Amino acid sequence: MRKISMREAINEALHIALNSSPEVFTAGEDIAVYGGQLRCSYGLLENFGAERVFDTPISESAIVGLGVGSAMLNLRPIMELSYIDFLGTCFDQILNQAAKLRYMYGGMVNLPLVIRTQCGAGLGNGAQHSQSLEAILGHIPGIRVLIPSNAYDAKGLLLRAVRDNNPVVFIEHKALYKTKCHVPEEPYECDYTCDIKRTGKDITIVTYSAMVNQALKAAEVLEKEGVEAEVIDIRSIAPFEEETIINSVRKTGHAVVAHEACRKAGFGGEIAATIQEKAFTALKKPVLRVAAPDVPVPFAPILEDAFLPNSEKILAAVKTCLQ
Amino acid sequence: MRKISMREAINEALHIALNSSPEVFTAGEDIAVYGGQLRCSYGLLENFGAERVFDTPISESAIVGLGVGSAMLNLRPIMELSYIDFLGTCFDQILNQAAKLRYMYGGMVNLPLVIRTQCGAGLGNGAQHSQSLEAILGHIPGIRVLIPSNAYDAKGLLLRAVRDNNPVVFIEHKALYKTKCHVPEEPYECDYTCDIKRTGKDITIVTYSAMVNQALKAAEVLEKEGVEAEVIDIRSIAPFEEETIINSVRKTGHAVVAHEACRKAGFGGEIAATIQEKAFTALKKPVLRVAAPDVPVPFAPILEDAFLPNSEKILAAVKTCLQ
Amino acid sequence: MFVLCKHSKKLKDLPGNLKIKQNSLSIGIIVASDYQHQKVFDKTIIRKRVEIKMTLLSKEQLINFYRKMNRIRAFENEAIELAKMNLTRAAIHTYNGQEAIAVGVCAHLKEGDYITSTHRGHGHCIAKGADLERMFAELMGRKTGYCKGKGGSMHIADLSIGMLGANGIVGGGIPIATGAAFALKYKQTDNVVVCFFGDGASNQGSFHEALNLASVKKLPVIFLCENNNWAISMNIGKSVNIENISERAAAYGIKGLTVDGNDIAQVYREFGNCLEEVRQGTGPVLLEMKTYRLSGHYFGDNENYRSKEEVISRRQECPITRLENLLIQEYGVLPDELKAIASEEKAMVLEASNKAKLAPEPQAEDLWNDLFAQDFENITWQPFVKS
Amino acid sequence: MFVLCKHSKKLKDLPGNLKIKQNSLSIGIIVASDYQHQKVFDKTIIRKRVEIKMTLLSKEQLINFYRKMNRIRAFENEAIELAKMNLTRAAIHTYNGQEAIAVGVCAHLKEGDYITSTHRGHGHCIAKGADLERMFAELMGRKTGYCKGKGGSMHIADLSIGMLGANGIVGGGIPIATGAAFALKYKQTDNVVVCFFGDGASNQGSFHEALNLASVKKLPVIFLCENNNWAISMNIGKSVNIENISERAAAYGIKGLTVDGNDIAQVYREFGNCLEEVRQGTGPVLLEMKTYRLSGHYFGDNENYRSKEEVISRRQECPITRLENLLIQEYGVLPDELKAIASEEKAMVLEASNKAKLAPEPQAEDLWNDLFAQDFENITWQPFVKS
Ligand SMILES: Cc1ncc(C[n+]2csc(CCOP(=O)(O)OP(=O)(O)O)c2C)c(N)n1
Ligand SMILES: Cc1ncc(C[n+]2csc(CCOP(=O)(O)OP(=O)(O)O)c2C)c(N)n1
Ligand SMILES: [Mg+2]
Ligand SMILES: [Mg+2]
Repeated sequence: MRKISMREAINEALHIALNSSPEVFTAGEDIAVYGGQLRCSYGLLENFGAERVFDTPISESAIVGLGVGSAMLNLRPIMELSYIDFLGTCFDQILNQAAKLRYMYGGMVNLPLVIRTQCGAGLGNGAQHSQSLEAILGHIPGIRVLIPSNAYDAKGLLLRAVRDNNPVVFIEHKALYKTKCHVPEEPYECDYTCDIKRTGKDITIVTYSAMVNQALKAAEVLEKEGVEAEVIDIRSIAPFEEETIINSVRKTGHAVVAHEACRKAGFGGEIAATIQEKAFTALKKPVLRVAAPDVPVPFAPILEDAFLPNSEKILAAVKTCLQ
Repeated sequence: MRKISMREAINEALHIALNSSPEVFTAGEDIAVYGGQLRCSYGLLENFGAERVFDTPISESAIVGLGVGSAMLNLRPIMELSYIDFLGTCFDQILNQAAKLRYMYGGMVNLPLVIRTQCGAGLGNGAQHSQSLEAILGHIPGIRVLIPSNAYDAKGLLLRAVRDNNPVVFIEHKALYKTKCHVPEEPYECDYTCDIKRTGKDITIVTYSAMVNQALKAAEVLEKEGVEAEVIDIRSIAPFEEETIINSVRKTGHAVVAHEACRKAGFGGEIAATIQEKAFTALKKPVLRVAAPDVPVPFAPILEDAFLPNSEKILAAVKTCLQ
Repeated sequence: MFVLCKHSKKLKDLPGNLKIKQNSLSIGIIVASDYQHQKVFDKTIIRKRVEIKMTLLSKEQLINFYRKMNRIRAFENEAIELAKMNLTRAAIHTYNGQEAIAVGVCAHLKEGDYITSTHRGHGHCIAKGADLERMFAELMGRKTGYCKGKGGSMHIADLSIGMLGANGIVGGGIPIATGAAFALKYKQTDNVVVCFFGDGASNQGSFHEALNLASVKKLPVIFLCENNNWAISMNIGKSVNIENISERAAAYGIKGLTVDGNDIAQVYREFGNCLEEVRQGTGPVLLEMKTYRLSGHYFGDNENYRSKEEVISRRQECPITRLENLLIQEYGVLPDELKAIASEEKAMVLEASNKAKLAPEPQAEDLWNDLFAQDFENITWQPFVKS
Repeated sequence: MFVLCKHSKKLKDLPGNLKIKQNSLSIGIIVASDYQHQKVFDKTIIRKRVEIKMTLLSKEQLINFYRKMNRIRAFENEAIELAKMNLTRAAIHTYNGQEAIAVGVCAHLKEGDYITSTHRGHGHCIAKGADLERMFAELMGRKTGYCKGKGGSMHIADLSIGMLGANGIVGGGIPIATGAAFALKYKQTDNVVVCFFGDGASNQGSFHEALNLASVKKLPVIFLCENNNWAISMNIGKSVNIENISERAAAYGIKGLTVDGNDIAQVYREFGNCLEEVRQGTGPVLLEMKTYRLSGHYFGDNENYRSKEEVISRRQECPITRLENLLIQEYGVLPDELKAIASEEKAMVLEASNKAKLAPEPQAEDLWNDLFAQDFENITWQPFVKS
């Protein structure tokens, strides 16, 4: 079984996408010659040429707008936003254009646009290059928001996103690029649904992106202590498939939600609110949230470590919950 | 007892602010000669002159940036963003600059900046001029987010915001501008805390902005049916004062959260998640959320009515909850 | 830069055999290139070389323009009537005074060309051939409207006629137009995009980013700035420190040009010249058309930022009046003929409006439709084998 | 536009009494105004009027510059050593090759003047007088660092010396600089803001919006574009379609100027001239300084986008080497004197680094500090009585 990293898996999906449809092109800052600030697009320029793989000036509104406008005319752009923090410089094109045009125009247009971007802390990039902003995107009706936790899903979700006729923001966590797992060579797709990473009967841990590995680590520790945790990777913020989660909590009666984003108004609030609403009678304890504190991401290792949720913090929450 | 509209109350607060501190100035699109697209800044140009009250070109990033930079040098800018939807065109200056500079610079700077803006649907302004985006702002550590529901609070919170040494986004609902209530002539301030608009022992309705009046309406109907609803206006998204809410739910055992923003990842999720976490044992039923559906704001009256939460929808949720 | 003929006598270096029409529209025009300083309207011109080009528009063409300009004006006036009757909601931004631009520009466009528009978009739609009844229905939020009542006045689109949509965000359409132009180039067509926007929009960051990107990618897009002197209450003299918005072209190394946007003949000709170049792949152009917003920013505007006298004096330059004068004075058209055309257009517009009034409203359940395309594209994934 | 002296022989119309120094730096310089076409470096110039201005910098001044430039270079080299030892984290963007700009510019600034900076901000900090130990401490995330370890390399600020902060968002500081300049004008000072940014940043929307706003408000800000040929892997030739970024000034009706940013004397003089004007209230200036980024975009960059030859050839124009040659050839300074200065600076830098290495790390609880100012301003509200 071939194991490759998430970076390699994404690169492979990009190659397959460009190879399969002449409507697909990809552009962004430093993606062609340099192979991407995220280092995911190496080889594309050489294999598909400068018409379909090109660098843009530093102007994120124009980059996303290039995607929106060309998607309206049936191309299938894959635009790269090197850091999700740069939502700041192109937010209108996402909030008011990509997400709204179809609805506002009464369903008249398709917008098969993918925006690949990178999120997350842990590498000392500081407050403006380390954010997790999926909740902000999740609050905007009209876009898909995908957030893979591993190489296999990254490849499968990205290919599905390219076939989607709606705008998709595809969020890659920087700390995951090097993580490896089994990834089939042939093309495949993943659904926009929850993935049960591990089954268990005592508690449900709902999470996504880099926190999935932390949750699995916590689950291993718990196992030794005789607690069977079910770990659910939601994979997709929008659409948000609730059923798997609700069914699980109905079974376990306990839930912990974990994400790296700041706690306040984070997507964990949505998940917890949904669980208590739909599985209230099954719940034996309140749903607890594990999240970053409500401060910007600090630079120093000690501070960033203190900032980041991890398996111990998940473990602690699980224990409080099961007390 | 003098009754004035929220528009008049805001205008009065702006006059007081400019009259009291030479560091205060105000700027934005069409605020001076025109008196504001929101019509809240009439008279300011005449009374305080073009150095302190001026129009800017249409360039929201530069407008907010003007606020950030001048606040760093100890002015107290009140910048106007005519619609909260235009967060799109200035998001970086809020997300990555106003909210982060102080922390990133180790507490070195104060940013006494107020950004006044307008939210909300109901007047047929369509998808790009009717949004409620407070949850997006509430997820960003480093800013205050205030959202008054009436003229009295608008005046008191705005004056407090101007004295705040941190960036404040002040969100005025367009449907509230004409609503009147008693507002003392003299200056006063309101705290960033919840306001219990009506006490009751059977259920807690947590809400803010335009939905406060809808909740109060629902409470009146409930009263006739023998149900005593407690209505809490949170007034401030950030800071978010939980205690009042938790105490209330501990008393009533039931809670409904209502806001006009879209449901998914809205601030209601945060409130519901907090309530179930901190008042779990008191809760007899799940916290229910009343919110707009997850679609852009439509134009036609019938569609916009269907979109908007209102007293009937709150009533329905309360009844489901109390069933 | 193009000169109104009435100033032609001030020019030196004119070839002797030049016959210049002295009417109020530049039907005969002097083309000045390699100039150093330039002004439009009633200012002098200094230049080095002067080249002469005579273009005569046929009576039929001009009458056709007159017809369309009246159609737009009648539409807007009727829209205001609907607003007064509370059949529309929120702001109606009328195009009164700017009709020559949409009509002169769109007359050139062919199948496969696209336009993008703004909050002030009715004129662009009509000039591009939109259905009036569906437009009115949209203004009134009816199910038969262009957007099924979901969009309203500021958000009309009709991809079937090449209209990519109006946009309520000032400057929001400029990057989108650029993206559409990219698609046209990518598909190796000779089609173009015309991106309409206002003087106010030219101060948005999106303008800058899009023009630069279009320039470095040599995209087939004409950035068409309708400089109508005002951005709500902001006078152009206060929002920029330059004489002509077209001067901004230099920042991107592209061609920039300012023309009199109230002169349909000039609009038609100069846009045509730009279009020819852009179709040939020379990259984008920034084309400024000076005009004047004759009505309020929206219906209901108190217009406290400008004097009645200013508006009255600018009415003299109304593009419809100017075309009327030209047709009567130079082409021998009888005033009654023109009145008849105007009445025909008005009648057609009213009929469309009346039909639209009868159209059904959407149903509450429609709220949930049209957000997402339900299907996935049918692509067969081809593994990429690295060599 | 300013011409390097070595090209002066190509000029016509030169007054006869002009004495031009033929060295590699423009210590004696020809000031050409009212030009039509312009190139920097080794291209010819066409102009109409030529005006001569001789400025001779004293040896002391130049030596002082040399000292500071070496300090910056030594700082960056030491920063890379720290990176190699894993004492720093994430990207370190060094200023190597651009030292003449920060030094030449900041030498002019006085108390109350401010600068804003970018991700490549160490040079600006040092030139403005920042404390090296606190800088190193910040790079290593120590509690004694400028930001108490919360910011890191990209986010150093020191308001006490007029440094408003580095910024990790490309173009993010430009509107902030404009706001600071507004404050200085509002307070009726004659102070200015210098806003540093790169060639790449000039394509951001924020650049456009801020320059336009600064222009219409006539704010005392010098927009200083360090055009170092690259924006990560994007060559300036591909990111814009113009020769000089300064040409963008025309879009805002402000003065634009391009100078050789590797020539400390030219930087000093031309910035000084601009500053004088801006202090007098003439409004903003866009001043482009051409330079070259000698090291990778950040430490660890594979630099696959440019050839080694290119970098080697550009090393000839390293501003430190050029100043060295000048001091030796024209001012009779001995090479050993210069070496001594360089060593002194290096030693000072190393000492600061070593001290910083010993500084304590922050504690986990510090995470919660510094987000909000806790106090409210003491303002006594004065009711406004309408007359
Ligand atoms: C991003 C954004 N900022 C502000 C507005 C509010 N607004 C609507 S129209 C307008 C004026 C636009 O002026 P211009 O571009 O000249 O177009 P005109 O109205 O003159 O046709 C403004 C400020 C908006 N809709 N979007
Ligand atoms: C808004 C934004 N977009 C992209 C980046 C990523 N980025 C960091 S530095 C850089 C290149 C900047 O080039 P330039 O402005 O020329 O400055 P230089 O690095 O040459 O000093 C890029 C693209 C960023 N930090 N912020
Ligand atoms: Mg205008
Ligand atoms: Mg650069």
